[in-house]
Amino acid sequence: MQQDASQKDTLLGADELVLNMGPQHPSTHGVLRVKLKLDGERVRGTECVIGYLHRGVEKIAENRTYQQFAPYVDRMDYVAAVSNGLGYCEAVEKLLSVEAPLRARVIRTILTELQRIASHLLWLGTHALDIGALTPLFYCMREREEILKIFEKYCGARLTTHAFRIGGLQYEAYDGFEKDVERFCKDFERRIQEYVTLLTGNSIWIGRTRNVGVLNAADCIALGASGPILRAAGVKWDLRKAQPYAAYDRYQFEIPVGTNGDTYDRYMVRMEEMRQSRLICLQAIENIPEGPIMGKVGKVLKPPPGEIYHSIEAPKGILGYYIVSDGTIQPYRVRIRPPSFINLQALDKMIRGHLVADVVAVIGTLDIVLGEVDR
Amino acid sequence: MLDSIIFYFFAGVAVLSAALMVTRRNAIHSAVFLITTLLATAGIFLQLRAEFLFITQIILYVGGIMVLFIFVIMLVRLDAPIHQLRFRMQRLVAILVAAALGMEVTVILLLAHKLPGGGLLIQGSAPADRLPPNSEELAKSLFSNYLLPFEIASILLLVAMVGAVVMAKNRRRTDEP
Amino acid sequence: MNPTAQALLHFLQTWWVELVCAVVIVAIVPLIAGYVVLVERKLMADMQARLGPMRVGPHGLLQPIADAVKLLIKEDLVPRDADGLIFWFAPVITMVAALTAMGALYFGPAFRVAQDINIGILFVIGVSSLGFLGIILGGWASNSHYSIIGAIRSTAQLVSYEAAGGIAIVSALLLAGTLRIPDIVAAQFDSHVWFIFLAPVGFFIFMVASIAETNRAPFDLPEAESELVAGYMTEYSGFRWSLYFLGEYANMIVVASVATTLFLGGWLRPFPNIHWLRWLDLLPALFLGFVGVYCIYRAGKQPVKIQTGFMWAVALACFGLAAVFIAPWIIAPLRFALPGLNGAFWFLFKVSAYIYVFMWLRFTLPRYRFDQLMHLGWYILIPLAIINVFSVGLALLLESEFGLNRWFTMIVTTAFTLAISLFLVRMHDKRTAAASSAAAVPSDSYAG
Amino acid sequence: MMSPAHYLFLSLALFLIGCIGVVTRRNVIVVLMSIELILNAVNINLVLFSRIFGDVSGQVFALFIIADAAAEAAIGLGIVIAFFRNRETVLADEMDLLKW
Repeated sequence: MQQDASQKDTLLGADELVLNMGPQHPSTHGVLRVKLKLDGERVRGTECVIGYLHRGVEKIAENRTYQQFAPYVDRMDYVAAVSNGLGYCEAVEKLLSVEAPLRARVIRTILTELQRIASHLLWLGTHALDIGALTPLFYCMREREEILKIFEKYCGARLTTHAFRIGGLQYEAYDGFEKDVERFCKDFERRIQEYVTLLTGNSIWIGRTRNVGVLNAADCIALGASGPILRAAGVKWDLRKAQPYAAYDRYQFEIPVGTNGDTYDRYMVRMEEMRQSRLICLQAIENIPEGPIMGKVGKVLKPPPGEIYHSIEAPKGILGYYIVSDGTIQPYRVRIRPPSFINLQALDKMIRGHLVADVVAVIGTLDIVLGEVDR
Repeated sequence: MLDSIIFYFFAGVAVLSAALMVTRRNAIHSAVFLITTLLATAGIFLQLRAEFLFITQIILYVGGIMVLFIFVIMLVRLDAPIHQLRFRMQRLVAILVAAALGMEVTVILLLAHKLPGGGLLIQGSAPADRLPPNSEELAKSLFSNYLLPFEIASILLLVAMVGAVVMAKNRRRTDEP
Repeated sequence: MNPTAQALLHFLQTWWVELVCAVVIVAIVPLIAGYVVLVERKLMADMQARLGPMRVGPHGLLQPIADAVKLLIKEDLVPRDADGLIFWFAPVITMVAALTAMGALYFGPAFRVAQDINIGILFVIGVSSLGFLGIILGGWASNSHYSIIGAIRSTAQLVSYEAAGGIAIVSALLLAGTLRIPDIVAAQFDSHVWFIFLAPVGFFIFMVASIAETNRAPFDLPEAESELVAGYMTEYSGFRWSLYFLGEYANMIVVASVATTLFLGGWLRPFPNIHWLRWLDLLPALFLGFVGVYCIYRAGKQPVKIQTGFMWAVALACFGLAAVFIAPWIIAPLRFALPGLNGAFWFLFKVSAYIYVFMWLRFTLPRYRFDQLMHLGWYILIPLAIINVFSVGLALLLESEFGLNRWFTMIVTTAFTLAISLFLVRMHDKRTAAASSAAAVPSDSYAG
Repeated sequence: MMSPAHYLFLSLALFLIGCIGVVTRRNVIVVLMSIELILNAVNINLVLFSRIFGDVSGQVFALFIIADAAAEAAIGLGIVIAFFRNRETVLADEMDLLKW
């Protein structure tokens, strides 16, 4: 009997069917391409093809001054630009051995927590859309819009904010900043209840997420997965508590953890994180200390030769900056540890043996941003 | 007049697509032409005032059996061998045998009026409509005179269903997940 | 005059009503389907805290026409490796099946195409089920992995849910004792109550199955946008794509009409037998009048002058229709038209309500996964449908043989069915819990 | 109504085409489809005689044949799938082993 190439494309297990998801696909969240090896609808293996959005961010850093590079980091995780900026600014401050004034750190904390809520809201909306619920996306966007408005009022930009400067802040909190944040936080309590009503108890939602994409604690640590994925597996590890930065040591908040490490747990963890972020914001605006907003840094930044690693808890996981200085005004090398990139490694582990429909659920629950994966 | 137009239309479609079904090399095309034949036959049933059979033909044959066929053809997508030759030698034999059989039946039909009671077959029109179109009669007959065959048929279907499930079940699950 | 022309004339004389109705259906259904899409978008927008289409015409009222023009002038792409003939023909099958099924429907006692088919409701269901041949063949002919997975999903889904829906219908047919559509409605008139109250479980099963048969969320797996891009329609574009789209919406109207006819009393108004509620027959005119007044109220608020004019036109059309509905009350010779007009109104009203529920579910619920869908169909709906037929038959038997009260028997048997359904759900939950605790054990979701 | 002979010839034609299909095709699925065609041709005869003799028995028989066709298709296709799993072919002349 003659063998032919087309014979490999059968659905009966005579051989696997290879399905190309992406780079143009509605639910790969950008230009991720996943090659799926399928047996029927069951996934037997995956291969991620990345790099479609590679811009050489790390290389660019070597040809820019420290200040000039700051806006570039906003373009990595573009749905959480404020967090990226915070990590970079703090890393350079550490390299310069200066510290931002307390008032600057508190405002940074507020904005970063708002950004966390915004990032999680975008995740929730798109994740629900992937699983087939159309409506939560628009509700999430509505709330995210409020946050983006606060950003716009604060620094003039909505998405790639470049809100912080090395050494502190450029802009003072505008008049009514506290009031805006407070109004949002007060409102958000009720709004989050809407998502709970739509999704949390919905049996289809539970059926689609529970026991899907399980990643237990040992696997998480082995793969370097961080953020809500790690916490959903039951590991109580959050840099805001473990190595406090900005002004997190001043505020009370809980670290939510899950038990199974499945998609549903990650959903619950992120929902709780949004509530906790809201609480942090409410605590912070109660008392924003007076004082300067800019530390003592010169116009030209020339850190002493040396190297530094600084990591923060970005909405998607641990975001680390490793900067090597040779004493000039440009960094010698910048290496970024993007949470999405590392978390994406877990995809294959999470998806094997599941169905095609679960692939989009798992990609959604990983909460990746391709700008950050490809850099 | 209208009657004969309808008959020749459906009969023509049925025979033509049946012929295409046997000659097409692509199995899906064969299935599509078989569906066309079945629909045309359903039209013939309707003309014979067998309305319940007409709809049964559509729901069961076209909506059920043929979908099953297409499903299986799509599962076993063996495009390459299907484009290969069919049995060359057997084709000649088949056509000869079919022609012989066809001649035989044709001769019988043409000579039917000489047989006792055979005149019925070729007279210009059927006797007065002794069978009004109604599904109730069919149901009554089915559930009274033919109750036992009906039950046997349902058992047959049950057995077929169980058998099909057992046979189609994938037992080869040795590869790791 | 030669005999052929005479025969033709005779043919036309006998069949002209049917021909005109058929032409009207073919011409109008795409337009109606377009407006159903608009209504869906508007409702979705309303539930999602946004406005929806607003640009074309006032409140987007001309959007369907703009969409149709856009689709018509789009490039018609055929993939290189597609099976040309079937690729070309598949969308036509879907569309034709839906329209043909519509031909046997009664939109009110007077508005219909086909004359008195004995097997009316079976014809509608059987022919509309042919539509998915188009889906399967289109998915296969596209020669794309997304399309073929979508096509295979839809095959499995439609075969499974058609079984459930078909068995569910039997409960209503048992109550009616006939397959003819007018007789089914008459049976509901005679029994003083719509069949939904006598066979609620059957209605529920039919509703779930009809959502699945029309590929609507939460059962829209064949075209699951976020997984399979567009499923079987992935490779289609332009007019062919819109044929699929129209077919889907026409199919929605068909299943809604079937449900209305069988379970919701067809064209009967609420409480058709209670004489002192006859004033309900005035409702259609009042309703249309109210819509007209609302349009005039909105007309003043339109930003563009043309839109104001358009709103006035819509208002006038509503008033005109209201006048048509009210005329038989005032002008005695026109009274013969009253049942037909009111019947059409109530029928379309119920159909709209049914479709509204479809849309509501779509906006609210996430999508099922393929194996969950199959489990729901085979482990819950089909057994439940069979038990429901059994219990309805039992109720009728108890009524006719032992003279028990119809309501009593119906309530008892419905309770019986519901108890079994609870048991089934419990069993199913246990099974899925057991299956998922052995995390991701490979099972063959296509078996069965 | 047309004369019965018309229907008989139609049925004969379909029957013969079905027979040719059964004998000449290699693809087992198409062979099964040809068998369906043969059964269908028989149904036409049954319905025709049911009409002529004014007796619904013919239609009842046709119903039984449709049920039988459904059973046959299910079993036949089940065999085809099982066979394809093991041998990766659906061609009749390659089904040459009694056991594997």
